[in-house]
Amino acid sequence: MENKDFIKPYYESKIVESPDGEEIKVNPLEDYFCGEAPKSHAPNSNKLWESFLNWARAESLWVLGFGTGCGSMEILPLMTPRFDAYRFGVQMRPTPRQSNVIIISGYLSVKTLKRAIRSYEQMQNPKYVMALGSCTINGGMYYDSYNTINRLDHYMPVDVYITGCMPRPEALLAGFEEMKRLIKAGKGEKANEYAENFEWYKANQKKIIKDWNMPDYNW
Amino acid sequence: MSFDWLIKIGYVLLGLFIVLNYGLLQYGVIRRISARIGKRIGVKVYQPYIDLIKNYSFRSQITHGVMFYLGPVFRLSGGVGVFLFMPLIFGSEHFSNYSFSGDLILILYFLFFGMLGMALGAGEGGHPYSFIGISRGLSQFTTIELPFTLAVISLAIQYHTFSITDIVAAQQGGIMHWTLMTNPLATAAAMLSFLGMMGNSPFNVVIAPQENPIGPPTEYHSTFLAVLQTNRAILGPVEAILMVNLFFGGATNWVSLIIKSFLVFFWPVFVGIVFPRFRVDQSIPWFLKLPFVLGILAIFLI
Amino acid sequence: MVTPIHLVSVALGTAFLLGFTKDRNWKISGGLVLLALLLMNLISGSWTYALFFGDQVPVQVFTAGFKPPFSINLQMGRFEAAITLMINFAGLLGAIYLFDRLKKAGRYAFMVYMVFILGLNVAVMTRDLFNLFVFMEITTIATAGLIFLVQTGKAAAAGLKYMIATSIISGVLLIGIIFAYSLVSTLNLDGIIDGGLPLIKGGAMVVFLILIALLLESKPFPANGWGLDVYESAHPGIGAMLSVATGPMIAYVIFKVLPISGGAWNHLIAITGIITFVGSNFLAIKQHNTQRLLGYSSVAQAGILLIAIGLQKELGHTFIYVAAGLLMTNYFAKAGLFWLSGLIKGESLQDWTQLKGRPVLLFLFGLFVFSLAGFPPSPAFFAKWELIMQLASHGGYVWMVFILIGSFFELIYLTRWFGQVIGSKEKSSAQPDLATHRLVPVGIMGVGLLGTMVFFLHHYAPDLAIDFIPIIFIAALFILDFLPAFLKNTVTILAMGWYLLQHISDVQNDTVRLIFFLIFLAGGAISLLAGFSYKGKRIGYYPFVAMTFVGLTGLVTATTTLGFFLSWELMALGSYLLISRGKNAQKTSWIYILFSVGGAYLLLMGFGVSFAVTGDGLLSSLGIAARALPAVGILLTIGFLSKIAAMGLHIWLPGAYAEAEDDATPFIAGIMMNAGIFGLILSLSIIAGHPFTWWLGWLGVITAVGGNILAAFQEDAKKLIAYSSIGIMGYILFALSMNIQMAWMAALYYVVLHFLYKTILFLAVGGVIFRTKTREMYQMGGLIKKMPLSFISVLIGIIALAGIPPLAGFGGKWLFYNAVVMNGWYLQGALVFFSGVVAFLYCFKLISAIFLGQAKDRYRHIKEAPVWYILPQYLLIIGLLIFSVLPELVLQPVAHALRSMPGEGIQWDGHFAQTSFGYWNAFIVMTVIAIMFVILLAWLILNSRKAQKVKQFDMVFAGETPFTPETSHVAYNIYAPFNKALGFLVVPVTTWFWHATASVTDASANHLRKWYNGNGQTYALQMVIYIVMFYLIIRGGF
Amino acid sequence: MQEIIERISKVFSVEEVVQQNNHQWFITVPKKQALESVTYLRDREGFVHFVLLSCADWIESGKFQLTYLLNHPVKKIDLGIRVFIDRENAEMESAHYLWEQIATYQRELYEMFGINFPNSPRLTDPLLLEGWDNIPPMRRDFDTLKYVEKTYFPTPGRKSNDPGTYMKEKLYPNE
Amino acid sequence: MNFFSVQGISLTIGFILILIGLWGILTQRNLIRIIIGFTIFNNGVNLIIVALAYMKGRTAPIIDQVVTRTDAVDKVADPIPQALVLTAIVIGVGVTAVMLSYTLRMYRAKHSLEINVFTESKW
Repeated sequence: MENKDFIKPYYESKIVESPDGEEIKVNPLEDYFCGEAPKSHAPNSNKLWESFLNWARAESLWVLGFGTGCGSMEILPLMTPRFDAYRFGVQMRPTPRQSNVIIISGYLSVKTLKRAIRSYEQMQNPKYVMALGSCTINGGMYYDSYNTINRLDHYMPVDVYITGCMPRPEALLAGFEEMKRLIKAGKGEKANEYAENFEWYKANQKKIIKDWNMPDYNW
Repeated sequence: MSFDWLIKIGYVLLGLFIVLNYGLLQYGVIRRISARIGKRIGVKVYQPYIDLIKNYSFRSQITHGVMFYLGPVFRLSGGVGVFLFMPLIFGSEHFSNYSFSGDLILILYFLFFGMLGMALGAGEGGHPYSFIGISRGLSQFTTIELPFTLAVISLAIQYHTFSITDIVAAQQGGIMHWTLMTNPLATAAAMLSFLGMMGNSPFNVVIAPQENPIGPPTEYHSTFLAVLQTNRAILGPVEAILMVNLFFGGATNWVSLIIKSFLVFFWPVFVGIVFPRFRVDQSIPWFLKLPFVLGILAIFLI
Repeated sequence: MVTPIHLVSVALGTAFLLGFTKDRNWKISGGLVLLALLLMNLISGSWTYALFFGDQVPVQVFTAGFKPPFSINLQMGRFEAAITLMINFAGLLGAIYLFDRLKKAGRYAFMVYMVFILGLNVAVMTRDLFNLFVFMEITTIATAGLIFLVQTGKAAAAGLKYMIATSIISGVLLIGIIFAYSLVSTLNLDGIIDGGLPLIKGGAMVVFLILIALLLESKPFPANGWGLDVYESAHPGIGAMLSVATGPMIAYVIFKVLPISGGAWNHLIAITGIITFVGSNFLAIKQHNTQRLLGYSSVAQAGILLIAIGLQKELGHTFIYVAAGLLMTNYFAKAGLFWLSGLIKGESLQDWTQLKGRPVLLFLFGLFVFSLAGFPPSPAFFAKWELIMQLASHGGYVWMVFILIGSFFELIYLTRWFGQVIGSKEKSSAQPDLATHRLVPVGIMGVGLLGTMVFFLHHYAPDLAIDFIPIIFIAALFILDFLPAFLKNTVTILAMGWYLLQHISDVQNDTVRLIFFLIFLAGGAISLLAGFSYKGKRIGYYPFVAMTFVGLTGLVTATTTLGFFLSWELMALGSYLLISRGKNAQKTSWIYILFSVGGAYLLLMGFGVSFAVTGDGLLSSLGIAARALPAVGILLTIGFLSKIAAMGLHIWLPGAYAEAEDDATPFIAGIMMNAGIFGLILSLSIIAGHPFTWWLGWLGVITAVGGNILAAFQEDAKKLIAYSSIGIMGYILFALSMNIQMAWMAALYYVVLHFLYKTILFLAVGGVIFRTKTREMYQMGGLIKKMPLSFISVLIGIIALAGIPPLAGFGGKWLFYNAVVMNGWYLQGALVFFSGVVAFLYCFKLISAIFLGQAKDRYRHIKEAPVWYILPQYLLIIGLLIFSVLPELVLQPVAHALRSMPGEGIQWDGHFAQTSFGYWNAFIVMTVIAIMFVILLAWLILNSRKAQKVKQFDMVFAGETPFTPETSHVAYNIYAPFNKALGFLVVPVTTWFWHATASVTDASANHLRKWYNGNGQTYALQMVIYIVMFYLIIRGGF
Repeated sequence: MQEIIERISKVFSVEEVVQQNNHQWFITVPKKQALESVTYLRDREGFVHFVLLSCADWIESGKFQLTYLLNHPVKKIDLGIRVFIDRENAEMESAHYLWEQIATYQRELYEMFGINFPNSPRLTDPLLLEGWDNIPPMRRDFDTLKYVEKTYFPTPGRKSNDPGTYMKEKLYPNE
Repeated sequence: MNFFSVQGISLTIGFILILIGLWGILTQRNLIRIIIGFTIFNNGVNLIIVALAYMKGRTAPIIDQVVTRTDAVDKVADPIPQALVLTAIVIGVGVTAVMLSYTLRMYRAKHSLEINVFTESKW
């Protein structure tokens, strides 16, 4: 089937009449969305400055509150007095614009993947992905499901995997520590990797998301 | 050629620097205290610095248009402007900023400058939640200001002046001369208003994180957000300093200024931790009840 | 001089001669009639000229060679000459108008027509009572014959009713006459008057019989059903003759017979007149049939004429002007309207939409209607003015009130009629009958009316003390209306500029006047620039613009109350006509004119009371009057309150502003509204400190709060700004209510600012509407990218409006706080500031719903507003910015002007303003904020200069994308929670009240008019009852 | 409960009655009588709560089995109405007018099994599978594993174990 | 004035006629009867006029052999009312004629002589 068939009616091209009676052709996908491809942003050339900034990024992990699968249940206790992730500079944010970490917390159905990609792309560079549980690594117990992905890193670059089904909050804290270590070591450049291998990622995404009714990159 | 103005600017910038750092630390401390109330350990005291640096260190930004870009500038101008027109230390010529160019009324109205810019910037973001947040904020603000206006008028009757410096001067000479003691009704009305002005719970439906992702600044990120954070770090303490100046005898040195304003600042935080959130149509009548009546009494009983 | 007896001989001779012609020789008979009428006109005309302008003395003509009392004598004095001229002139034009109708009916119709005119002439001239009776009977029979011209059963029935009524009258009259004869042994009027009837036993009864008969002949309310039916059913040409020829005849007959009562009846006649005037106008409200409506109006006009006749002693030497003014207006206008109604196909008022698209006819129609309604410069305006003034000076306040109530009823139906015609969306498909011989009489009547206007203007010129050049300019624009719009626009702007330069020296010494003068003329000229964006001719736009501005200018330059009032009415009329040009403005413009004129009537009463106290009509003596009678000030204040739309009187405003054309709204709202403020300054300065002002202050508070909250709930951009105007008028009213210098300074400062930013806002929004073709804000959105210049205008406008530093609006707030604290109105002040915060709600809504948010598909290719809209905005913005940096440019002169007021002022030290409460340095504030803003902007640019520009749907949407721009644009009813919390403050009580008032009026008029049930017998009974009641009442009174 | 089934048997031709447990029965009715019996149970017998609509694929007999599960909130009993429809061009009368939420169940069945419900609101809108372009995945002739291998980049070398035997081996290696 | 003089009786009858006429006008529904009422009303008025001109022992103001020009002043009654009544009668006839012609027209329009039928124009 052609992808076009899946485009929702309100994103179809249409002709509207302007107040002066002039006819305007509107193609929502082009007119409503920015069509630019993402850019790779090189780190600051000053190493010392860059490592200072990386320290700040590492110590201030703002997590997008995006729960997929069963793992989101394990994220919630992080903020309770028992685990208190705030101590480590981890905070939850409700909007991707202000977050720099997205946690894919478990299996991803195709439908959710689309939203996850969109949210990931709306975050600003540098941004980090944490994948939780077996499902994101090899599909886990849903490896043969008709509608869940098997390997997350084919669709977005993953910085840290946390194994388990499901991992406990302690494991998550350990994951955060690992992520901090990576960032401080200057290895948290996956956002640039995504931009550089954009074609490959997009091809993989488009392979399973058949109703691709959004621009290639969601700004 | 006199270089007085240069020295003046130098002191103003120094004051701004102190207030900014004080504000950031204050937020850290407050967050840590509120974490303790929740039996948590809480963030590091210097976490606001890290967040600020982190936000300035984002490598990419997006913009929805010119007004979106200018919104944070307006906001920060509002905050810094209020600071600039606010006398900080009583008796100190250097830390009176530009308070000689306008009185209390100027500060009251300049508070709106940032609000307006922020609202417009967020509006250009085009996000529905921004509009909802703004409409809630503006609606709520109408009655928040009312008791405060009454308190200010009451002060003007009491001290026969709108000049903050003169109001502070009239309160010198011990705690019994503070407005708190001489005009407790006005103080009460203003402090209740202050709860709303600071936007903490129960009056934080504007940014209501769960139902309405943080309201107006939904679309703001990276450097824009950093500018907004900077503003928050300045405006919060400055508003507290305003209260200190008006009702708590002002301050003759930095130490007493910081202690007093911290305590004033802590008051809405304390209330916010204890009380749940109001809807707009609950908070508007709330301000029209006790605070409003207190304000009217303050006018007629002074 | 030709002896006046030839008026009789010519008419009679022609009537006889017609007997010898043949029906088919209609050219001969018709020509004969026209010739005769022309001759009669010449006779009356020459007498009129000689008596009024020559040194001719009045003459008596004796028939049969005897002197009275043995013979009949005719008198030709000034009144007789004028009235016979009116009759004959109307007769001539009427004959032309009716020519084809008379021709068809044959030579007898011509004959009857001649006899009709003859009867009228003689009835006017005769000094013999019985002769009077005879000729009135002849007139009646001739009229009955003329009613036959319309061959319908309806007309026949009306004619019979007419005959029944007049027969009863004639019986009564005859008995009266014969008894008079038996008492004083003469039938000569002078003899009877000398005979002192009332002193003789039974004389009072005789007087009663004669006068009640004549009174009934003038169709007094409510015993006048027969007359109305005739008006409705007869041919319009006959209706016109009844109204404009028979009417003056009866009035004059009453006038000349009245002295037989020795003055005892004067007030009775006047009371009858006022009952008729009020009652007929009241019932006319519910009429839909044109001729019947005109009939009611004619009866009412006769009533007000009776008032003048009855009160001639009180009126003194002004009686002649009052009577002439009323008579002439009714004469020209009513004849014109009746004849016009003959052109229209159909009887209903709606059918008059046939006039649409015919500017000349519309002009005549409007001229007639507004003259009747008493708008300047119609003679009726001056007549009513004079009447009110003289009544007031004789303590006749009750009379005054009732006359104004009656006039108001009259206004209701006349303006509604006019509004229906020009405002109705559908045009009647029928074509009016435009035969030349029918058009010409109408045109001549129009010209006659204009000529009378000129005469009256000329006569009242000393009292008016106004400049006539602007009025001539209006007339010129009417004549030149066929020119293209841009030319007229240029001419108007240049004329305003020229006038400003010429006359600025007149007001230079009075800062308050100077401010308003500049706002009205300079501001007006700037706001008119927007008119260049319109193409075509825009017929019927510029004359009214000019009228409005002439009125406004006149307000400032007027030195007399008459001049002021004339300007006020002129402005009201001009702006009404402008508003009614809007597409859906029919109802709102009507409400507007009603409130406007209602307010104006209060002014009239105020001026009347002032005249009563001081006896002169100078504006400067109002203060003296108010010291004696504060009612002067209070009446004036309430009158002006309706113009500034204080809460309770505000319902006209939003609709009127919203429906006016987009380039008319700025000067109606931003500029004309200041007229009300100017008035308030006038009226409040004379009652400063009166306890009434305390209430006024509260009214200001309510207006400010109510207006602003209502503004926040509007979806229509223009309505939003309109309600915001109400709010700001509330501030100003509040400030003016305080009798201290600071408050008045604040008020005047606000006047200037309000003019600036409201004009900016209306122009900007008008430009946007010009492009988007909608006023609903939620249908716009995201226009900032397409219309950045308009956005900046609106932004600056709302920052100024909200009073946010550093723009000039803050100055107003600062002055306000000082004034409130100085005056001790703390609670009120706080509430006004509450309303100021509410202003943020609508300011944000205005800018965000239009310019921010989601751009709609329809407006994807929209262009920036036309340059002629942008240019005036930026001119005004420059002004606003100058005042923002240097507010002392306004405040220092104002302070100087107000130095005599109590309370302290501002101490200036360079840019530094100081009061005993606070201080403010606009210059430094602006500088500091500007520098800081630039630095911070630079800081942000440094940090995020490479930001990616994205489009409207690139936003976080919980992982989704928005569906359509419409569903993602939050602009409709965004203050719903606010409404839920405080909406109870703005339940439309006022609207309910006025609706209820209107419904009660409407329903009672509808109910009362059932009194005229159409049965001739009932009418006869009503007359009998009227006679009996009248008798009983005067017996009680004698 | 028995009385209900008796009463309903008098009106409709009930083919098979199965008692699952003390408070759950299933009856089978012909396709034509299915919705009538559901309506009857709702309006006459007080089964006012609709629990679910489900489907089972009897590929061997070429039938789909639909189950309308109803609940009697007062007596606290469930009654399932089973209907067999043809697998080829599967189509069933829409019941959304009885309970609005049935429309959603019908959307699901359309998506997962390809059963058509004419006139059901928003029937063809995707519920879970946006952009599905294969045969409906819950049909038993859909080979899931093959589809996954083709589509989802399965991890090379991944082994699957039967959880029972694997855990037994791990936990009790000696048994 | 003696009530039982000729003048008094005439005046009384005149007023009674007026009242009868009025009664007829106000109560009768038939147009013709109403017009008759008017005629009676007019006659009453005319009678009053004549009665007022009555002077005891004098004759009609007609100058002929009996009353010569010279003694007219003493012998004839007041001539003016006599003249007036002639005019009034003429006018009355005219009015009646017009009314009757209207009645004719109305009857043609609606085939009725009831006055309460002709109420098309009202209110």
